[in-house]
Amino acid sequence: MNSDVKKRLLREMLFARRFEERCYEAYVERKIGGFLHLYPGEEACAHGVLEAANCGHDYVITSYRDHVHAIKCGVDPKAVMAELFAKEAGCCKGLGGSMHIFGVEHRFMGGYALVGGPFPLAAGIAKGIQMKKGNEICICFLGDAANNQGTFHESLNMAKLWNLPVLYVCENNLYGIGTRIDRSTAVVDQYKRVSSYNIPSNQVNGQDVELVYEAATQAIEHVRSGKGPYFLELMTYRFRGHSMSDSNAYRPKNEERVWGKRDPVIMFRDRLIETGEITQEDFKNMDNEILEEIEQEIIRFADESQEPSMELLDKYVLVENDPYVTGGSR
Amino acid sequence: MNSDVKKRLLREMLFARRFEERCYEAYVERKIGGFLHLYPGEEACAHGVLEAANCGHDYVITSYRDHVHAIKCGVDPKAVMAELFAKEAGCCKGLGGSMHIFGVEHRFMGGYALVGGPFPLAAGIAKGIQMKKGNEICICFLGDAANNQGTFHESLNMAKLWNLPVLYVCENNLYGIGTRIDRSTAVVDQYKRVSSYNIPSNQVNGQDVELVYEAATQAIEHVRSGKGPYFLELMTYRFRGHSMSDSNAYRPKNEERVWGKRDPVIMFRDRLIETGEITQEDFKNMDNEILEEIEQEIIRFADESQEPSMELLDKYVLVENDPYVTGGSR
Amino acid sequence: MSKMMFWEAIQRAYDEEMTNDSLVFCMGEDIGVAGGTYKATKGLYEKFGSERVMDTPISENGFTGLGIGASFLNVRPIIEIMSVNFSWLAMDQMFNTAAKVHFMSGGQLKAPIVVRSPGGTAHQLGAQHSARMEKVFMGIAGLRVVTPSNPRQAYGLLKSAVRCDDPVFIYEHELMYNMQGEVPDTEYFHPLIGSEIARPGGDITLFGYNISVHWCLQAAETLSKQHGIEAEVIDLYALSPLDREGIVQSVSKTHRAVIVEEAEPAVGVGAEVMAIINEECFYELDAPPVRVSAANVPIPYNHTLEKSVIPNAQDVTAAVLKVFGQ
Amino acid sequence: MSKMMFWEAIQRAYDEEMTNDSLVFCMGEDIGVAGGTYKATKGLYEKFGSERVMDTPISENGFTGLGIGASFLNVRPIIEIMSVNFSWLAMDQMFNTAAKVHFMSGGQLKAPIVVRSPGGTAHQLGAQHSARMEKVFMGIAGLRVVTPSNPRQAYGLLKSAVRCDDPVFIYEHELMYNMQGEVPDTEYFHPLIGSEIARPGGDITLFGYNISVHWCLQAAETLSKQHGIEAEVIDLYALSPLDREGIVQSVSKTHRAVIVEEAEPAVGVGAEVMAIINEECFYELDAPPVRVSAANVPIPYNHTLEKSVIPNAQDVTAAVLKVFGQ
Ligand SMILES: Cc1ncc(C[n+]2csc(CCOP(=O)(O)OP(=O)(O)O)c2C)c(N)n1
Ligand SMILES: Cc1ncc(C[n+]2csc(CCOP(=O)(O)OP(=O)(O)O)c2C)c(N)n1
Ligand SMILES: [Mg+2]
Ligand SMILES: [Mg+2]
Repeated sequence: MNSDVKKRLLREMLFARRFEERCYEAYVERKIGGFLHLYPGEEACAHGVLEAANCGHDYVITSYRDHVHAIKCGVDPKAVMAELFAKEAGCCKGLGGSMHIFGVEHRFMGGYALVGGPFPLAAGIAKGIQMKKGNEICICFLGDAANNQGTFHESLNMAKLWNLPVLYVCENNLYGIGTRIDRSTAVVDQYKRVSSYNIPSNQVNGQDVELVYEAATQAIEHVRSGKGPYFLELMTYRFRGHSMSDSNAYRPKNEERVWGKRDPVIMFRDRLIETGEITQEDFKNMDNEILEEIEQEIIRFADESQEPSMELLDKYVLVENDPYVTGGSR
Repeated sequence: MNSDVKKRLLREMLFARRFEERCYEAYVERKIGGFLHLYPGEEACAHGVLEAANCGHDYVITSYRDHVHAIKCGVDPKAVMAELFAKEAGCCKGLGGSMHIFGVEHRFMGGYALVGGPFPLAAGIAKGIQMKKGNEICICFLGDAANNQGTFHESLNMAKLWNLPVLYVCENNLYGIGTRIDRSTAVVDQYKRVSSYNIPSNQVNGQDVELVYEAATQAIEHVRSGKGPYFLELMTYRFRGHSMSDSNAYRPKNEERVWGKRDPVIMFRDRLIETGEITQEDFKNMDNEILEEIEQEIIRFADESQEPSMELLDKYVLVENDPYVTGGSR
Repeated sequence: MSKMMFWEAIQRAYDEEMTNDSLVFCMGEDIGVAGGTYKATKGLYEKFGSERVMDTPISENGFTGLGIGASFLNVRPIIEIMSVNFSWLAMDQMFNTAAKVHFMSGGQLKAPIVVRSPGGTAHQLGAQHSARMEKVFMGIAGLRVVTPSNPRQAYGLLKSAVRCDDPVFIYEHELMYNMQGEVPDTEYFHPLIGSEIARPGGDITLFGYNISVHWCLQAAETLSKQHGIEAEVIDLYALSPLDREGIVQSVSKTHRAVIVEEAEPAVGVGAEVMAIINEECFYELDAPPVRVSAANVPIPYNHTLEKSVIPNAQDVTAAVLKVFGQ
Repeated sequence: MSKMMFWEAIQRAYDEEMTNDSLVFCMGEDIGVAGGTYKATKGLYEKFGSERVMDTPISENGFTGLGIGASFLNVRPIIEIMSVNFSWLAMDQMFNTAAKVHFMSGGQLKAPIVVRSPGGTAHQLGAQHSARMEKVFMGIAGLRVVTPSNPRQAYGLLKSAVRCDDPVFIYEHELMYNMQGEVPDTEYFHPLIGSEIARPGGDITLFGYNISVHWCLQAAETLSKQHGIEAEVIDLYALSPLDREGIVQSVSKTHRAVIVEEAEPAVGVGAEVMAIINEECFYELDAPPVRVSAANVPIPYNHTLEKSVIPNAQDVTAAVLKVFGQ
């Protein structure tokens, strides 16, 4: 990774942090409703993996914790924020909300709220790629607790069986809402579980964006070269509650402290300062720029956008004017 | 295993073979309806495992291929045949049928027609045992193809997590209906798959009742001693089609020939003849006795039993006269 | 009688039933250490321990099936499915096993499970977290379905459900957990069949259940005060089986009916109540029965749009006025 | 026109659609090498190969979800769920994803899948293999549901379903795969909405779908010959959305209605058609509409009992005579 890339990545990760923190505030201000799941603490996962992917070309799918993945894939942060504000300029016109960010033109195939739902969808996207003989891959991000859903088992078996170009990325933040992984899962090392499907796997420190990038590069190379699925486990931690309604009371303070020191943004910043690639001042400026952009451009855009019109309601339940509905030909 | 036990086991297996063959004929005669899944070829599995268990005390649950398991658990073969004949004297009063043989007083908890359904039910029975602080175990027999159902994954994880006294027995006959195992399953050695749950496992020749008995004895000892679940894979083969409507056309003739030589009844017979424990003549007599019993007692009983009365229909949809339905006290 | 919140009433029922019978246990995602998303299981983990208050993996079909298996031994699981949207995953075990095992075993086995699940449209939870699925549970033989509209029912229905030998599904509403209401101080078992007259009246019957009872009651007030119409409100807390007799009795008195449901109209409670009226007391009708339902769309995230697709008291009032030609 | 069997008509639709568009593929348990339980996919594996005719593991939710994911790329899966009883396992992906993704993505994604599944009560298949689940699929916004009553519809509905951009569920009947019928020799796309007059008549309308159309037609013959009653039989091949207009048109002419369904009555097709009649043409009615449904029980294995709980043509005739006070 050259220095420019590193600096850009640092900026992107810091942007993601600030974006999510601003969402938190907007939720408190009641500009955002519903369930809101934030990403602070896990930035190196999405950024490391997607930096190694070909965003806009490769397909990406994930859970409800989806803002940052969408943005990294190329979805305009303004459209994401407008979606959270439930506005017509939102990427889903205000119909989706935080758990359902979509950016199909960037091949960000959406955030889904059913835990485990994206496993088979990702395998299916990979099947679609295979049928179209494309050289894209599909990357599916999901949490550790999702791996206990039957769809995990079913999808990984099929992915291997049919040699599908799919990379499963497990963001292992040690918890599924308030339940610690060892209280829900017999084998806590998730990368070991996929031996049941003979799928190659790796486990890396998900707080270090460079390590994630390296591991993802290998994983993606494997998948893209036609060798079938791969499973990458990233050890990470969320700095906030599961969602806005979560107090985090179930986590030992000591654990939070230890992981708090493994802040992926700070760690990366410090490394770049140490190597002289940036200065403390550069970082400060970067941060100010970001805060300014979020406030002046993104929030303002979301704030000023219109409410969606009532007509939208009927438009997308079923596809409009499909000729085959009446047996006609196109 | 002493000689008497061996001879009894041989008789039981031969009985199972003849019972199933007679079912085949009765189906052709249209005395039995619905789906009928027969067990010839796999007798050593149920007999080896259940001989090692404490039948009538331990709980047993399985799939639609359930006649032989029920009988070995202690369900009267007459009641099984009457059930297949859809008679009121059937073990389920003619309401269940071949796929749903139940013998709850013998702790045979039933045959179920949804592939993968019994996995969680078995874990639940084990949970019930645990809560009642019993020293029973639950034994769940299921096929190889069932292991691709999400319930397999979910149940084995929970069984390990909660240290439940359940033994999963995989009767691996290499096929799920017409689909060979390697066409549906990424890892064909099923005993390897459970490493995902850190469950101990073993794979043995399912055609040799003594080997099965030994492996099951160890497995059951493990489970009963409180060490949690165990997974036992038995390599076997069904000699007939999946069900009566199946032509078996998808299986290579050579494969059938090879496995045909591994007939569990014949192998065991020959061994006992070799060791001098029985003679060819003994076996012949045993067989004749069995054929006579099936015809004169079992088939006759089933034939002569009455049709169930229409009143049964309303009796078991919901429980009759439950006082809490009206908010009353018992 | 003392006032308590809906979630407290449920928690009390758990507590009493688990104290009464050591074979009652409960399971679900985050119900233990975390105390439950809506607090319905608060404090139980500390009191009864991890063997009887089980935090489950995210394996809805698996843990529902596990509960059913345990119930075969007459152990009594109260299974929480965190949101009814997730219950689609557990339908196989609920319908293929729990609803059929008593019948297909010729009466040998029972599956006395209780499944509780919050559903309905809450505050902008979006398309995948706003399902209203009562109708899905009502259509298949072998399962009882009840749905409380107040803390008293929430308490008494859960208690009866735990003790009843049938599988019982309890549908709760996400918006109602903090609702206050009177609950008897002494132990109380609510019937799992029947219906209640939530408000007597002679001019028209409004049928509601769960949250829509409240819309009906509100509408009835308006109708009485502003239009001189006295509506009878019937609370169909038992959705399966539905109370045919109660339905007929009220309609035979009022000769008019409006059924209010939170779900899309097709094959729902509204249709079923209308069918019962047609079958039982068609000639008593002075006007066609009417259903007030949600729009036939997935639930949008936007608040204004969300509200617009779900019925409310005004919609009920309007429907009634229309019946009276106003 | 040439005669073919129901399964042959389906097979022809597969063959034509897969020939026409190399992005159409099919998947399901034993549909490939084994040719399909009811032969509907016979010969396809040999012709199109294993990439496009996929034998799946027994993973209903998984492979349905996989099909949906593929459909996001406008690849067109035809998913067979071997028996509708197993579809409970796949409801999560069908309803939480396929039925909602177009809406919740603000129109960005479509899920043009086809799911075919045989259901109904056949020959003594027992409680867990005799589900009649059409109503479960009809109640939730976002999914089209159709059900063919003859080979022509089976052919034309599948062809339209494959090309339509919506998710479509096709409910077939296990007893009908060998039924013969005329199918146009030239390519034919059947509409996914509407209804058909299977037999015109002026005295009463019999509503059926799938197998119950045949019970209605049989009853209509008897009624005509023996009782001088001319029944109109309406074939509701489109279950969601239902053809309100067609229903109203016929009832406005005949003033009487009987709806015949194979399932338990609660919240079913019968109730919904009655609701529509009540809403649209109540004052046209000369008698209350009636539904003929199955008994509210799981299906027993015993043949006599099984037959007794499922309606037949005699039940329809009797219901009609009762409407006419005979
Ligand atoms: C099918 C289903 N079951 C339960 C839930 C409720 N739920 C939402 S997030 C969550 C925890 C998921 O944890 P994990 O997969 O580790 O992801 P994380 O939130 O930690 O990123 C649960 C139980 C759900 N949304 N869907
Ligand atoms: C949920 C479900 N899916 C599919 C089927 C149809 N089916 C019945 S048996 C079977 C094959 C099962 O194979 P296996 O588990 O290996 O058991 P075996 O019959 O070989 O003993 C299938 C696909 C079913 N009954 N239930
Ligand atoms: Mg997690
Ligand atoms: Mg098998």
